[in-house]
Amino acid sequence: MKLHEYQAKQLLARAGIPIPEGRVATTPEEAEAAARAVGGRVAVKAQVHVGGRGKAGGIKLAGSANEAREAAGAILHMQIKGLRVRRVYVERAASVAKELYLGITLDRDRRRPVVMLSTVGGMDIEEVAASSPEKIARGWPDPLFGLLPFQARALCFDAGVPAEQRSAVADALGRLYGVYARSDAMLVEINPLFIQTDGSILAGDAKLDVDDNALFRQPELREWKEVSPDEEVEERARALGFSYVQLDGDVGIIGNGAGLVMGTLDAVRNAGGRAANFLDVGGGAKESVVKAALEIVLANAKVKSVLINIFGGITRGDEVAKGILSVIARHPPAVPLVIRLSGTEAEAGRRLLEGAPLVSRATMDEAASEAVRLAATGAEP
Amino acid sequence: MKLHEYQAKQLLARAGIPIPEGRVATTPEEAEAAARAVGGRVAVKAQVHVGGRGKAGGIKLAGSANEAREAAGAILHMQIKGLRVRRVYVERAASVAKELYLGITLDRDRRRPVVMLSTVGGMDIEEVAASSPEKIARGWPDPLFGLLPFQARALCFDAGVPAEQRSAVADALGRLYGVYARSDAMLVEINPLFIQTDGSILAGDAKLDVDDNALFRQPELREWKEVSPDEEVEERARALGFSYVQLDGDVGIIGNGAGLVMGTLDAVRNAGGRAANFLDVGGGAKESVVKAALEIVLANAKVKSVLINIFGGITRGDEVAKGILSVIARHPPAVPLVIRLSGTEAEAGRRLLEGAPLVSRATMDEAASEAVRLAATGAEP
Amino acid sequence: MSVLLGRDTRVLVQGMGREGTFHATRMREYGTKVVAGTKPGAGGTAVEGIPVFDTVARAVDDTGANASIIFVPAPGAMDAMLEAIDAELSLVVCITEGTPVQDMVKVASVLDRSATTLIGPNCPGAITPGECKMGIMPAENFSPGPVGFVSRSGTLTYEIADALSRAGLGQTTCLGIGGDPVIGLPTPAAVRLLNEDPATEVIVIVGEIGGSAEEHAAEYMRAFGKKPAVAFIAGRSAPPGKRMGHAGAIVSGNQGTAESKVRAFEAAGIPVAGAPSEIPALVRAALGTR
Amino acid sequence: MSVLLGRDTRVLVQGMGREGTFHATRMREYGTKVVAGTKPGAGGTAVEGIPVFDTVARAVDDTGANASIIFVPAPGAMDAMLEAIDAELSLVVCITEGTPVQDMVKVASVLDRSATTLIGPNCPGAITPGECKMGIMPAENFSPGPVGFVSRSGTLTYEIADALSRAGLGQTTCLGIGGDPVIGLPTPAAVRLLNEDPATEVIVIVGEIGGSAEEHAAEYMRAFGKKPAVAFIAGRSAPPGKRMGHAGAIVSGNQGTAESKVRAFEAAGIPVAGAPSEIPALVRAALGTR
Repeated sequence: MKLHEYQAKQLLARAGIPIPEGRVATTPEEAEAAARAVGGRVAVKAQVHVGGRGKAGGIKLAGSANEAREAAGAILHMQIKGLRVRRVYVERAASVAKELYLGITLDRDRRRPVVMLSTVGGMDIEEVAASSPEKIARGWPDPLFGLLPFQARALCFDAGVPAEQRSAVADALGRLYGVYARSDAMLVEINPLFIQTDGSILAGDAKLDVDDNALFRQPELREWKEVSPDEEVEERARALGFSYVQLDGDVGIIGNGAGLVMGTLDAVRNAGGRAANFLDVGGGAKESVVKAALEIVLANAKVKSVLINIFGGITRGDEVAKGILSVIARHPPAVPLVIRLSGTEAEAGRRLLEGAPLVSRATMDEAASEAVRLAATGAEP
Repeated sequence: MKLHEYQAKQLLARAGIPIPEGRVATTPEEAEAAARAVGGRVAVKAQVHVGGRGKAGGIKLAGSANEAREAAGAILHMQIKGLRVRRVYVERAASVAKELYLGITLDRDRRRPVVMLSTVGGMDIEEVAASSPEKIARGWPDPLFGLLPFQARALCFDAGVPAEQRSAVADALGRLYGVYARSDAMLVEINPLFIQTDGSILAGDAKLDVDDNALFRQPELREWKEVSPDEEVEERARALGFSYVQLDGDVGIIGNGAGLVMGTLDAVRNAGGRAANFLDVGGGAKESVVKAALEIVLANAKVKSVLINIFGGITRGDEVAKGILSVIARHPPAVPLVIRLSGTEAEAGRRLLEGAPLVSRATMDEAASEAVRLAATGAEP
Repeated sequence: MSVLLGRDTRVLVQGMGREGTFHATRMREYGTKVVAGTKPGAGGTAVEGIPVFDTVARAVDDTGANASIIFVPAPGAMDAMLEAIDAELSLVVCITEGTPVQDMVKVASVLDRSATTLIGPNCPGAITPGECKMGIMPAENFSPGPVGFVSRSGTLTYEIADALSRAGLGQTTCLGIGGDPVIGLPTPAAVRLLNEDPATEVIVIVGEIGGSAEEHAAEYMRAFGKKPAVAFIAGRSAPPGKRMGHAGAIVSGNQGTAESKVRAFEAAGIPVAGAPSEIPALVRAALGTR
Repeated sequence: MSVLLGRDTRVLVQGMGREGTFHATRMREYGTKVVAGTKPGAGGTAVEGIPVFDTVARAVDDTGANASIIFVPAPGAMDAMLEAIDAELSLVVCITEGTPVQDMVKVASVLDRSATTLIGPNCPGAITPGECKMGIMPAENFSPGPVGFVSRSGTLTYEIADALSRAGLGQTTCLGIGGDPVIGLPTPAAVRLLNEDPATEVIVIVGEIGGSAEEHAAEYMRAFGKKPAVAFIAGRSAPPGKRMGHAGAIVSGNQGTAESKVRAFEAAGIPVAGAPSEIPALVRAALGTR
């Protein structure tokens, strides 16, 4: 779960990391008032859950409250990578002398957090990482200890932080690690961290992704959860206990287990088709869940055929069959269904489905071929 | 550094451990008002930094606010083990069904905290520990993790906590560990933890000793530091950077290093004498410190002779000699001084002391014998 | 022969709730020695004839359990894993889905200095066909034989095991290690176990996009491989993962894609199947070249 | 021969402040190979000819230091010890006084799973007379010879070493392990090192009241002692329960008293001196009985 910049900055400020004074606004008038309250030159920044808002025109500098209103007027309700801007953050502009990069995320190979620091901050940090990895200092704290002072110091020396800012940056790293750990972050970034002309440091931007699996113990962050319109279906699916990702093709896919669904996507591609979605009903799906999953897939107008691929472990074939029959009974689907049932109670499931208006196939490859063929020809089942 | 019960309970309450409602009072009238505010039957409890206040009459139950005033009148300003009671804690009386013992301290052998839980709570826990150690369940959490839920649960099962209170007690153990860790405690105890007749739990008493070495990072607890009159000299000595303990004998002792001072105490005893104090000037003592130390020892009227035993490492013999000469020059001491200088710059020190009114001896044993002899005979040096 | 689990494995089921009890009986039916269960507060009782204890320590003391399988819900999963490691069990399988990553890095830190092998979390478990099943997989898809099988993918494991078994290619041990970002037994370590197992004649490695475990496993096999291997990467047609800010990209660089993994396996001389159905033929070919 | 430190020890001084620099030069004068110092921000400079680095890792990389001695003030002592352990130094001596106990239990937890030996904190350090001094002790009181010497007491160590040296009883290695409640190398572990050292012919154990380290050392020597030992317990006349400057001298339970320790040593056949001055004669007697 992503936080907005202004939310992430709240967490930073609470941890004692300096941030510019700023206010959230949802209308140009609020932005004007915010700019007046903050005073001086301000930055008006789109609050959206995607990167690259600067390049998309989502950040404007304003020399006066009037200009801030105008900037907010231009930014509010614009679309950035398909997401509408509903809020701007109006923030006092910094007097920047230098920009650093601070980031903490998981290093999967080491199974530890990795703390990164670079004096080459700003938007091009990924290029730096690719072309001059030595410009990014890295440290791997023991998660039981957190980032120790000596590790933070070593990062500052390795990254070449100027002597005047060294202790402030080391301190900020320690505090940032605290934010990372306390908020169950998958990622926390300050990019850039400004070194101002007076030598002080200030978090210019902030990014924080929370581990969805940890939301059960992050009540405050959970409150900040926002579902954008294009994520609504995915959210509804998640609430029902399965994961759903919308794709571009025309073969709707339902399977149990992420690996099997991915394998099914591959099988569809191998058969020359394109998947319309990724839908994993998870383990042990009951009749009602299968029914809801089928409804979600069928609600997508692009879908020309549906491939249901179940290899039962905890999931029982008979439950799956009942879910399918229940949907068919109420609203006979307009597109053909292809099903492949295997594993636990698959036999019983297949027996239940006998006579129903659908195609059954013994293997994943055969089922995928059939679903692709039906989608392409638009044939009735 | 010891906390009072009411202070320790504040920390427990902040950590979410239930405590009875209570107020501090310094006069009988305040105690009456406190009892009225708290309501119902109350306990009036002396707040002093020694154990055994219950047996000494420092805890009284009161059925009304009037009785609370009377109880406070009896307890305030009484002496418990030489300490005057300046405050009482007026607390709502619990309806006790059962008493447990919870304690966390350092296990030196394992170099880990040890968490102890017993269903045989109350004042006699030390006897229980000695006679039936199996009645005290123990667990040794990894300090990097703290007390894990499974360890807290296991302690409850091992101690035989009743099923109804199991999760509440396991929860309290976890919170108590948090208090222990956050407050840099050497010891934290809830003894007794009441199980009330309604099944709820409540901390009946609380004890917390803070690690003096950690006070630099415990600003709030440092504020609670209290120096009783009989500790004033020891506190003054600590402020000067050395440790001083008043004892009962007549040979004043100054040395550098706790081990050497203890060895000097032993040498005095071996020579048939008794030490008047323990004074360790520590390592690297300068002239001014030696001077202050000598003044503190000489201020004790019981002292009949002073033995200065310095084995120089960081401490330099010449600095020690200068300190002694400086005191002698201003106030020629009324009792004989015996000095033994060895180690770093001892030669230079001995040269400086030549001709001064004091006795010099080459070894600790000889110096101790001489100091004991002089104390006994009251002879002039 | 097998790795990690077999006839001498004495299994404790941590979390004898509905799901734990269901799978405890399924495992026992398969022939697994299910010797104990835990359910705090239910100590002293028995469920389906399996003695239940309050704590792992007591269960181990009383029954000599040397392995455990965890069905505890996610909020308690770290605690359950640490309890099992603390009791010095040699094998722990954690089925639980949804364990926070920061819990798992802590578990991994403890695990690294213990003698316990942890499989999972969020995995189907492990099975040594014909001897011992510690997991939730449909047992009928597995059969004894010479194929060592490690898979990050849950249900796809069943699919592939089934395909192998139908082709007459039984398995020494199948390790369903789970697909979470931090797991107890990552692919390279699992591959090493199978590489060192004398009974395993060929290794099937099923990976997924994300992370660089497959790349490392491929490097390991290139350097130390004692036997042929066959690989499959699930998700080759999956859309590129939702990005995790700059930091994720900095850490993983251009590793983690299906292409990177396929390239790594091919560089190690390990053929990569285009679909699960191709695996049996590749395995047979690999056995033939031995 | 010696334990822990000798001619091959290459010493890094952590904390090249006033005190660190003073002792760095004193140690070098003694013949210790003082190869580096650390002082964050002063990297690249040199103090008294000793190259100074920003971090321990850099100092080790550049100079091959394999041991360090810490003069960092108490609030930073844990960090300094962890930095040294992280750099995999084989010996770390922490002179710093006043380290919080809860810092030390954490250090001990890390230490237990490292290959580093930590002496201290709050100790005079260690010396192998004639070869290497890592500490703040007045070196002239020490001389080479067959006596292995471990002491919890700071200044009393000098007193006793001086008495031994004057009596012609030189030392293999003297370990001033410190008197804090939690230390890196407790008495039993130190005694074991000296017991296993071929050059050490007799062991002198100087304890203090508080804790049960002496009792455990006595038990160890009773079971595994290869050579005679002589003990002394400081604080026999100290009043019970009063703090004696060393937090370590708090008397607890019925262990930790001088009586308990003396009894334990006597039960192990180890004579206990009544005063430091008696130690040389007991050592000579012990050597005679060999």
